[in-house]
Amino acid sequence: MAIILNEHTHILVQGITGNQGQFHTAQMLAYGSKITAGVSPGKGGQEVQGVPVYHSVAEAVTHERIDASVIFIPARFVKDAAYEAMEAGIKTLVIITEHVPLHDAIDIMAFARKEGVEIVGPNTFGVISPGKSKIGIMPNSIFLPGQVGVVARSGTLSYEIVSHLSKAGIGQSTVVGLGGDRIVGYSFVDILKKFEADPETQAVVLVGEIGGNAEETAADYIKGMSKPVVAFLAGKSAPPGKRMGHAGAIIERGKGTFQSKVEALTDAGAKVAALPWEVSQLLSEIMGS
Amino acid sequence: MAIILNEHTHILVQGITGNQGQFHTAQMLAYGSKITAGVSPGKGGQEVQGVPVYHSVAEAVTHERIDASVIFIPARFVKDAAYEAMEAGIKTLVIITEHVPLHDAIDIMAFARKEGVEIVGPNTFGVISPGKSKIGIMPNSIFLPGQVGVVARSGTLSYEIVSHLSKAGIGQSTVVGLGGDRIVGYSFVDILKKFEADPETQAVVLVGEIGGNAEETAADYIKGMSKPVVAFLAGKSAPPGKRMGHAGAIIERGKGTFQSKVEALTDAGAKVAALPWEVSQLLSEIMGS
Amino acid sequence: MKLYEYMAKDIFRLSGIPVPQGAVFTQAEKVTEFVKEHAPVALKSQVLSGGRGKAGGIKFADTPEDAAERVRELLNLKIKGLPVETILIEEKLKIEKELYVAITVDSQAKGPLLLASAAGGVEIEEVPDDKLIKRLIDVTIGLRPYAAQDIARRLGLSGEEAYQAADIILKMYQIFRAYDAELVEINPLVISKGQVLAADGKITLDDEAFFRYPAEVPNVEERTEREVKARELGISYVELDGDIGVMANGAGITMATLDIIKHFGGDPRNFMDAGGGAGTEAMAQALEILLSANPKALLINVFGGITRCDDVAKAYVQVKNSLDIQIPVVIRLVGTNQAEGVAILRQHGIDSYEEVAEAVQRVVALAGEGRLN
Amino acid sequence: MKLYEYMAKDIFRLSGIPVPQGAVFTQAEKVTEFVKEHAPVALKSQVLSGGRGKAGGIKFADTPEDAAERVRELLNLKIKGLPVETILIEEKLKIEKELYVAITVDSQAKGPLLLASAAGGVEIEEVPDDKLIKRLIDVTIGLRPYAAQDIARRLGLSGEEAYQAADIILKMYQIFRAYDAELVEINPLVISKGQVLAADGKITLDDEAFFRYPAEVPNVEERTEREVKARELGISYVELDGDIGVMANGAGITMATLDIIKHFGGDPRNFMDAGGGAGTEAMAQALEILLSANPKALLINVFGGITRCDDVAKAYVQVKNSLDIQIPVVIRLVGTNQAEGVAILRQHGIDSYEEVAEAVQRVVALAGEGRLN
Repeated sequence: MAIILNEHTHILVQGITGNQGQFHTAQMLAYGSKITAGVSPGKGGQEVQGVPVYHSVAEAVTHERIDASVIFIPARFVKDAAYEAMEAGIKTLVIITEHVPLHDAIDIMAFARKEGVEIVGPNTFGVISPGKSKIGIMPNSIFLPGQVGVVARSGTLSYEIVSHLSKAGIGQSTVVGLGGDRIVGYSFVDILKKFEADPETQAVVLVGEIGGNAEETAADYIKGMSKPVVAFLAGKSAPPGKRMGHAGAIIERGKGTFQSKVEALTDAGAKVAALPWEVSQLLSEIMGS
Repeated sequence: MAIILNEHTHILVQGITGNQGQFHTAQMLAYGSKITAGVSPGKGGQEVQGVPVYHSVAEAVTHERIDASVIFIPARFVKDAAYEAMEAGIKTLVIITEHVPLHDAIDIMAFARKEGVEIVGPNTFGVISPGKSKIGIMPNSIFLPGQVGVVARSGTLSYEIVSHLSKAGIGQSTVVGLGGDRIVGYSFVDILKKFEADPETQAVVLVGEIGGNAEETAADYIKGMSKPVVAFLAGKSAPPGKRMGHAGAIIERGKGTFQSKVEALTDAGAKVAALPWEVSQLLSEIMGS
Repeated sequence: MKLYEYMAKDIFRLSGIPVPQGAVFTQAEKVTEFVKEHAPVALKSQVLSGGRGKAGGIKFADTPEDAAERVRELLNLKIKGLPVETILIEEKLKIEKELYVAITVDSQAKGPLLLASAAGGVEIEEVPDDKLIKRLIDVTIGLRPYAAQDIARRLGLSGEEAYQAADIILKMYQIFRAYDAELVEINPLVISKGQVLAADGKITLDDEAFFRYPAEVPNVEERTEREVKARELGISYVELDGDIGVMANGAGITMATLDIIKHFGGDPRNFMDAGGGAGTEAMAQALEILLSANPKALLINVFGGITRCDDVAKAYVQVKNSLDIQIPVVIRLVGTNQAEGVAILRQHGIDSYEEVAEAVQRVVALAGEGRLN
Repeated sequence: MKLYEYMAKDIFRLSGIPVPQGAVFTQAEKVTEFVKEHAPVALKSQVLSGGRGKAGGIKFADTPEDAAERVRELLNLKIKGLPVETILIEEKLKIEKELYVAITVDSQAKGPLLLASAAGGVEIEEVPDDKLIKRLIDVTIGLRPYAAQDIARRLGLSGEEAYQAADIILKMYQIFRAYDAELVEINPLVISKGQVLAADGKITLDDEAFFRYPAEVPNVEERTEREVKARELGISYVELDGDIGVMANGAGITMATLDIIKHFGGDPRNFMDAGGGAGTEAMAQALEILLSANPKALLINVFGGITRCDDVAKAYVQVKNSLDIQIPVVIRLVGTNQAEGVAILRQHGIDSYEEVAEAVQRVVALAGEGRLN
């Protein structure tokens, strides 16, 4: 088992003929992901890495089984691409693109709710179930199959933490990037629930950051979880009122501070690591390995 | 049992302080309908026929139990009233108002689908489960509790038919007016399904008319029904291209003709009465009474 | 409300949909300048009914003189009984391809439906189903660029033509929503010298949304005087060919009443759903409309629901005294306060029926007698 | 992008939201005519930071002379380090009631959130939760009249005042959507002589939607030169107070790098998420920005995912040769093609670290040495 994604997930790549689309299609195939189709309007009939390309998602779904779509499309066209996938009946979307306008993200999420679609991102590195499949742009080399679920707002920081885990022999069931934007599909709570229900997952690592109240809301849920949670939070030294790279990473009007998040998580029974490399140490202690 | 509406249904009246709203609130109460609240912006705190009036639906639902709302609101404000009821979480709406703009009806139905709301109308006389409750504008006197379900596109014609049934001693489980507009909530099939599943209903009367293909679609469903269906269709003598009162009653581009509907229903095993008063005769034959 | 072709094309032009160069004329004398500049030209009668081409309503001309002569002919034409009063003259296009695109409403899906076909230029009813592309539009997100592009591709277009066609389709949907349309149709959508444009155009607007029509919507009245008057009263009225005037309350029962009249060998003069209005003034005006159509007899069929029979009876008695009704009137009155209503009529020497069958048989007989006079 | 108050009010005016009579001035000499006509007046410094009132940025005047003097004072003021350059002069309102209304985005509900309070005029953070009205807006139907009326009623308004306030709230939502806003705030929304109007206004637009801003959106730059330059490069850059320049790839890891620097006793000069761009030109320009802020030492922390370590190493080597870097640079390089990257650096005599802890400790020590010089 794993969450969201496993070796049987049939994947569509929207924007497969672009630079990013081509490169990451190759990387995903190399990792073993089952990519059954790509879409690029006007380029139907071509192939990318042996994957058939269709003009539209509607066309792709009539020819291939597709369980999830990953979107590599310039920001201003992401809304249309997401609508297209959802109208065609695809129920899981991974939106890699960053700089998606806020109101477009709002519209995408509203339509997703109507259609019962689950969304990872935008501005995410994607999802990987190590040893099974990946949908996204994370490096292939740093993951190790195992029993720890990882959910993070940001990419490189979670690679940093995951590579420490893997080096320490602590494998991962699934690693999920929520995305760094203010409006994203899956929340920490959505993923924590999936990990709590996943028999393969024994413990969870939550990688958060300043801004918003996603970590505080996650803490509320963690209180009732049976599985241990270790957290790391970035942005302790960030000044208020400044956006730290991610659209969501800003302390506004006294909300979303580092302290508030650490307190909420600690109160909920999660262990909060002070430094990235302490995550694997805390996990080892908890899991008694 | 009955469908949609029974003696326990708690009803809200939107537009309760208007002429129509006041009159029909009195009529419904006289029939025994359980009206728990009314809404009229700016008139919160008043009473109509002993029913408390609230400023907004949101306010009404916090104070009273409400299962269904009936809308007596001028056509151009119906969309807003329907949205208000749906946003407040009410799951059954009966829209009496006629002349609702087509695109407003489209928008209402789209939001209803998203919110899982069932809609009767617009331009309907409503729903009555004789002896139990009514939500609408039908006369109180002509109905008789019993085992025949009636579903109609138009009001007075179904009164004509129902009064023949009642005089013949054939009572009704529930009588539903779909509404005469091109876009309405419940379709014949929706209601036929409910009657088919309702243990109290033994046979169904379908009162249709020219225009659209609702009767043809109903015929498809009737093929598989276990309960007998008797139909009457109005508009045999209507010329093509003319709207016969109802926005939906128009033969356009060769579609929606009387003949097409009679054939479809007959092929599906329904008995089609040539004249309104033959409906009760056909029913008596079928039901062996 | 149906709009004339030239009005539809004005809206297209405003919305950025390419249309042929054209101008509207009501007099043959004025065409010279336009035709000089744009010859050869097509001359198109502006009527609302279909089958204009078959009725000889479209002509062509190469010179101003020729065009003026053709316009004169057209202005003398009647199409389905209505005189041609306006001619749209357009540059004659070199047509490479004719397509069909329309946006209408699907009652079953409860939303807009896009219809398209590579077989344009013919009536859409004649297009076989397998050549018809259908796409339901979800109004929560509207018609999206990918959907329009998909339609264009399935119409067999590619490159610049596909791009232009998709753009036109998107704009048709914007018109459909912004103008409260029931139908926006382009037939044919043509390709001429690499450009995609609307060679014809039909727009039907929803009468119920008149209060929010954009300022530029024209007013089209192609109704008889009686239909206009009924419309002002808020009464549904449709003129038919027979001689029995009919007033009933409710669209369904009015249709059924016409059917029953036919069943018993009569022929209705009109459809009139007078609704719930039982006021004296409304009754008087509705009866005036009926009488002005010169029927041989009248049938009033009221099933009192909201409408109370005593109110109807009172109104009729009052109106009867003020109007000079020269033809027999048969009244059928049942429902709420039936006994009181029947009693009021009887006090004034007026009979009424309880069964619609009897009332109809009576009025059919009376109209027959009237025909013999 | 935050807009100045006067810009927000221009948008309000365009959208039909009443605002006080006002005009913008940058010179004290020009105020006479406006003040003559509208005295008494309020003089409001146009700055983007909050707490303008407490900083002395708002003054009042009764005469043109008085107003000119106050403007002179304001133009000499600095608020949170930034000089006041523009003054909005407005008629001084007789305020009967001060309300708060804002539309913002709720990340958890993934949609717009309307906030309102009868306790206007103070910072919204100071309003207790039980006095704050919250309403989530479903974008599929937008903010509807009944919802706006409900808010107005809950603000304690009735009659004409409630009607006006509801209308303003609906228009705020239209602005919110049409302008791609992150925040539309009126604080206070005042009632003055029976009229409801926006006495102050804040609008923040979404930088990512700049490509579709309506034509009337002004351009506001209240950034340092380096921040402007980084923005042009598409790099996230925030200036801080310390002396260790930082470049990393990824927002989270950059934040964490700053935290680790603090943890080990150092003080970062900046936040810079250089993203995946490992090209030589991008690297050179990013380094130039860092160096121009005069840090004592630099830390480059790259976790190669998409970014390949060998590309980063090549780019750095090239840039190092062209730029004249006078301060120590510590490089941490791990991930994709790590061995190749480290080898390239070593060929050019550059050390690199594998563990971020070691790299940070090293750069903190070097910066400390730099400070002693």
